[in-house]
Amino acid sequence: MSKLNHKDLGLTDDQALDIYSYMLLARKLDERFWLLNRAGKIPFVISCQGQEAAQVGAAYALDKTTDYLAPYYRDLGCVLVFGQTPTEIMMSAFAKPGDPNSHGRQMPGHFGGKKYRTLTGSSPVTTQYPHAVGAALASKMRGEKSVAYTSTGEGSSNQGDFHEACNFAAVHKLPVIFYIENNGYAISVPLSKQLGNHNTADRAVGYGMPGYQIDGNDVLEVYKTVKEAADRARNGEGPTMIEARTYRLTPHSSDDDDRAYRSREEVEAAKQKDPLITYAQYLRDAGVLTEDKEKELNDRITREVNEGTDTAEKAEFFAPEDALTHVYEEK
Amino acid sequence: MSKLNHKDLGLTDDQALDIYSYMLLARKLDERFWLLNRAGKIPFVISCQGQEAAQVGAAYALDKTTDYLAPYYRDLGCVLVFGQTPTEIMMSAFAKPGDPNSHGRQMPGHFGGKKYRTLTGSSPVTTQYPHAVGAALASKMRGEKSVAYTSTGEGSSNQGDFHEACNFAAVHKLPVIFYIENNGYAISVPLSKQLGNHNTADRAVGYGMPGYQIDGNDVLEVYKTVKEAADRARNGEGPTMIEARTYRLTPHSSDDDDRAYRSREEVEAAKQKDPLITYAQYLRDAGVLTEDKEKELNDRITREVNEGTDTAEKAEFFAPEDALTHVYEEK
Amino acid sequence: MAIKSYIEAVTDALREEMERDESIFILGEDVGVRGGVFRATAGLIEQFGEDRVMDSPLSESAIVGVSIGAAMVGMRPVAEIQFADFIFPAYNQIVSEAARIRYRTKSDWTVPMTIRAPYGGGVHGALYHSQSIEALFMNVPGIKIVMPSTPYDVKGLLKASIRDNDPVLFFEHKRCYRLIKGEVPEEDYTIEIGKADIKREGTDVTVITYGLMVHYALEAAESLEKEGISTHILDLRTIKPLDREAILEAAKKTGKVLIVHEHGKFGGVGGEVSAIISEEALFDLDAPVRRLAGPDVPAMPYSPPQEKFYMLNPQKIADAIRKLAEF
Amino acid sequence: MAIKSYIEAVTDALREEMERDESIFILGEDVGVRGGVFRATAGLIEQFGEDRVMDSPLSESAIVGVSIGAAMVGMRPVAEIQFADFIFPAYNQIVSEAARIRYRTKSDWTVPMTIRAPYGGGVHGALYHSQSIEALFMNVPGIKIVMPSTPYDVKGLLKASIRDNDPVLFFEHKRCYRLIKGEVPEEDYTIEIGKADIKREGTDVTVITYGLMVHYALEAAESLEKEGISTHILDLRTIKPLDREAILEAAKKTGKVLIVHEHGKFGGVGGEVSAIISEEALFDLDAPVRRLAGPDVPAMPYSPPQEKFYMLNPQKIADAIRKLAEF
Ligand SMILES: Cc1ncc(C[n+]2csc(CCOP(=O)(O)OP(=O)(O)O)c2C)c(N)n1
Ligand SMILES: Cc1ncc(C[n+]2csc(CCOP(=O)(O)OP(=O)(O)O)c2C)c(N)n1
Ligand SMILES: [Mg+2]
Ligand SMILES: [Mg+2]
Repeated sequence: MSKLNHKDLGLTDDQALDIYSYMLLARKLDERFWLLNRAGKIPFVISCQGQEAAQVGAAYALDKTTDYLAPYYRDLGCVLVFGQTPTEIMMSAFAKPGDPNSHGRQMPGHFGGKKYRTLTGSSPVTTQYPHAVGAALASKMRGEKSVAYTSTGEGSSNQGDFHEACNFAAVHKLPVIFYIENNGYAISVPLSKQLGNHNTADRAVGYGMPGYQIDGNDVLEVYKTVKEAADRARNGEGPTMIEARTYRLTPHSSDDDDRAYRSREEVEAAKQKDPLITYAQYLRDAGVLTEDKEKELNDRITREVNEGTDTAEKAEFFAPEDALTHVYEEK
Repeated sequence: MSKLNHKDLGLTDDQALDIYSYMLLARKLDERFWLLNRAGKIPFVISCQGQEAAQVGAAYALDKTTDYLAPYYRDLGCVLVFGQTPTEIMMSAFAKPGDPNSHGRQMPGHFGGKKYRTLTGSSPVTTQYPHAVGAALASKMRGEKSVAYTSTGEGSSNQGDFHEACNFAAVHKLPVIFYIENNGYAISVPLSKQLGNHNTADRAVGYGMPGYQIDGNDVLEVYKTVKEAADRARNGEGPTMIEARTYRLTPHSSDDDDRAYRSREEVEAAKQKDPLITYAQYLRDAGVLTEDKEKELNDRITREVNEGTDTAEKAEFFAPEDALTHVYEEK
Repeated sequence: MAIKSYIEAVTDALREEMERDESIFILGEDVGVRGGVFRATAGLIEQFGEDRVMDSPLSESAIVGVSIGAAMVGMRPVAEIQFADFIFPAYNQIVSEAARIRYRTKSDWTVPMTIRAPYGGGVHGALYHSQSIEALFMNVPGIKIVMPSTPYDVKGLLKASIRDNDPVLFFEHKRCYRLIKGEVPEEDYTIEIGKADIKREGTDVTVITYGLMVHYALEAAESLEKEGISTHILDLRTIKPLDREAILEAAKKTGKVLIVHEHGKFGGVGGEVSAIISEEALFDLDAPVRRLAGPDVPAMPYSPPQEKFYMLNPQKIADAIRKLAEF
Repeated sequence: MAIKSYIEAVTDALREEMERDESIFILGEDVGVRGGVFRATAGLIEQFGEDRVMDSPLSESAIVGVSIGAAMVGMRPVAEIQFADFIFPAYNQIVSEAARIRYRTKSDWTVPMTIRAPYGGGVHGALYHSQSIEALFMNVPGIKIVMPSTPYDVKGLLKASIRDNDPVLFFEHKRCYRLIKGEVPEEDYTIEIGKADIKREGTDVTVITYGLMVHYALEAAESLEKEGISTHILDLRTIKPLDREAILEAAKKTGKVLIVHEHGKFGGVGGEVSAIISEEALFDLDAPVRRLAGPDVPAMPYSPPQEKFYMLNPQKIADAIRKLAEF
């Protein structure tokens, strides 16, 4: 896949494998969501499948002890890297206590959690962009070294908040990474009806920040580009805009039927570039992913996904009246 | 001033003079506003002074029988070219019947009027950008040849509506001209605190449309650039973004005191580049603005401004209860 | 007459109006080949082409702002906001622009635009796919707000909205889309905007409501009838302008009024209805005007038991009616 | 105690709070060297520097959205919206984000942010520099709305708002800025958000109002006293949460209630106040609850006679009180 080598990027073999394990965990959790949804056990799924490299590679390039995430609803890969556990993710899918994102109040994919330095996200798209800028402004004011990472889809990049956030961050040279996961569709709407210029990274120059369009299936290129952006941000050089080219392998959500707007051939062709397959092959060729390691990894992840699912399925819901709490500070 | 010659642009001497007369009319009306305001006769003034070339040159490049204007509050020069009379303008300053813009309901500078193909504008900035796109969409749908021209300030270009309108127009290759009068300040806020990239025309590439930064004091360069954009639009080549570099010679409005945020030296320096002075000199050198013509022109305009002022001052207000009308269609 | 679902009535109204008037076009997210995420525009792009059934970029402010511009110059756009919850990025265009363009020009420019949006809960939509947002537009002169409860009303009111020469917010309860079916005439008809409708005659207690709650109130009335309580049900159908006469008449009829709406009580539609009654029918009242509404929390949670707890239902409505009857 | 103007009280509160707490900063248009277009932040950039008194780009959604982000990670932003009329581009950030972040995370994330905005008419501001917008946020759980009428209340309530751990909309009546003066203690004090205040004791008619209208009502009461009509005046001070107990007590005191507000009547704040009274004090009423409000038109016109016609004044209020007294 990549022309890059993980060692040249300063990644040890263990780290290269670690990245793969997060990608695989995200994929396995996501596949389980669909089974649970089809079995009528969870009402809704929104998927990361196909975008794991674009997510895990980016989050892995950040410092989860100092940086902030303001992700969007597909970024399961990002929040796993920042610490969310399979059980917590399943608690969120089942809307049960132990969901660190919203304690069962929001749909799955609406990520957040202070202990994971993840700002809370909502459904109206791209509102997280200005929030990330605000977190970056605070870190600059306090002389901290934290970087704020925020992502959205290419369709969502057409919201006014995208523009207002990017310009504000550029004016004050704030440590922000504006990330766009361009998977070619906004639900059913293709790039031709969504963007006047299909490369959203070309917007960067208008704001006076560097912009990069990268292959979102190449986890090493993603890691490298985001790492460099984070370094620039920490050095006071301001924000960066990055568009990762990727593809959504599933329908938009469990409520969608993508046959209405894209051909099966197109989806099949995309599956040939599935980053999980290509990166696994890279690691095998590099002698990092041995047969034993692969089996061990698959077993561990399957076990974690099973445990998470069982725990969440068995867990009690919050009491109904609990819905009345936390509207305002409770003194 | 200009390296350009009006004849090369296809402008006759009369047209070149006509352009000057609109610029002069705008200036004289504006100067009168301030006198009336200081005399306590009108509560509010918002000025075009210093931006007449950027406005008149642009509007003159359009076809007032087919095109649409969606201007902003400084664009007195534009609406004069599209047909508003000194008396109508004064009616608006005095908030009296005969004001075609709002019939005395809005502050002066909130332009509009169907007979002048000028979409109605409000105070919240840049809301007119999507409106112009809508007018252009309608003209494309109906196979008409009209172009929609919309303008705003560089500060206002940071509103979300700017972004949403530009992308929408680019996706559908609509006949729109997105114009930005960059006068260096948003009230007191200078470019350094307003824009990450001080050239807003650099945003064009991000949308996939051509962008030009031009000298807003050079009325011929303005005319040429807007004319070419209008031609492209009519040929189905889509929108263009143009930033005109200009300067506001007065305070932001009659409520502002600009000494708080810019030096007198800076203002004086800008006055040396006053487009009225430089373009008049150009016309004199070209033998177009003879002494007689100049006197005749000044007399005519002074007379029109005086008549407009007297008529408006003498006119009755609308009845108070008239404020209750036209909330919904009255059947 | 054919039996149609609530959403079929939407599609029929759109199709018939677009066949009637070339200046009508649809603009929204996924309204094209996808036929809308709820399928309200299914089949329309095939019939009218992509110029009249336009997939917009993901920009609500542009959807509304562009529609306003097109409407000013003579088109009749029908904008779709995918979920009512996502109308807020366009709030400035609706409140500052669409609602005021007629007023600020003395009708020189006007905005004959309809904005359709699915609203309401009970669909596992959580905080941002369940809201009722009409209360946030009540105090905005210049717009109209239509919220039908039956397929018949949907078709007649959507046609009237599209033909109206002022901006109309047309809110469709997404839970009703497939749940509610009813008779809809094949032929063309409109229902006047601003007219409420008595959905059930009664003598003991008056329920004033709209949308999905009309159906829950009807169920409640059924069960209460067995207890000997007779319920009068007024369906507002239009929230703005409100049908004052119908409200006062219905209030006077029983002297006991229960106002029901799905969204939170504080600052909700019920406040205005109640105030109208106590301003003009105070001495016809035999009991305080009651409001039964959602809890005052941001919106309904995803957690199923909590969503159930948030939503009103026939049982809760019946209990409130009974209390008033016994007052 | 020193006599201060309404706007001086704003500036004092800001300065004292910023001296007390390093995490407070101001973000808005022209708040820096210009000191705000009304001069509310005059002198602050000189004292605190441009990192804590930041001129923002002309982007209301960013002003609020960036403030939310900073507030989530521990800062206490005080955002200024230059005119209340221009808050709508930020409506989505306020309603969908600020108001819900605590709820959707069960207080894991919170938004201790204050948004200041000058509102109100009578200043030749025309349609877009005269509006009262509180009614458009009434039905939004999660935010608070504070609208003081006197310099004393301004200082105490602004300090309380800045120290509050939830988002507060702090609306300042721009006509009051220099018109209204009063005693303000030098020392630090706060006024609890959510508590109304009796501005005048009376026995015949109760007026419930807030903002500039409090002063007009007081003038009206003065003149009516000569006619032997005694007026009780309750200043709500906080619109959300409303002080139910104070409202009911004031209503019961005279049995005749006049609710007064500057913005349009339909769907306005008065509806909720009236509904609360008729729900809980119906049988204490000797007359219908009346609402005196602006006309239901988009906003007040620029034309001076029409602006005068739109605005309430002591005369109009006195007439309404007299009518109720005679009821
Ligand atoms: C403001 C707003 N409008 C509409 C929606 C409904 N919606 C949810 S996701 C989506 C498409 C997003 O596409 P894109 O930004 O490309 O992200 P992707 O789903 O492709 O990853 C839409 C229209 C929303 N959530 N918010
Ligand atoms: C949405 C909105 N926010 C704030 C204002 C107040 N305001 C009026 S003009 C102005 C500055 C505009 O600057 P710029 O866009 O550069 O235009 P200029 O006045 O310099 O021509 C501001 C902040 C407004 N009218 N609308
Ligand atoms: Mg996409
Ligand atoms: Mg400017």
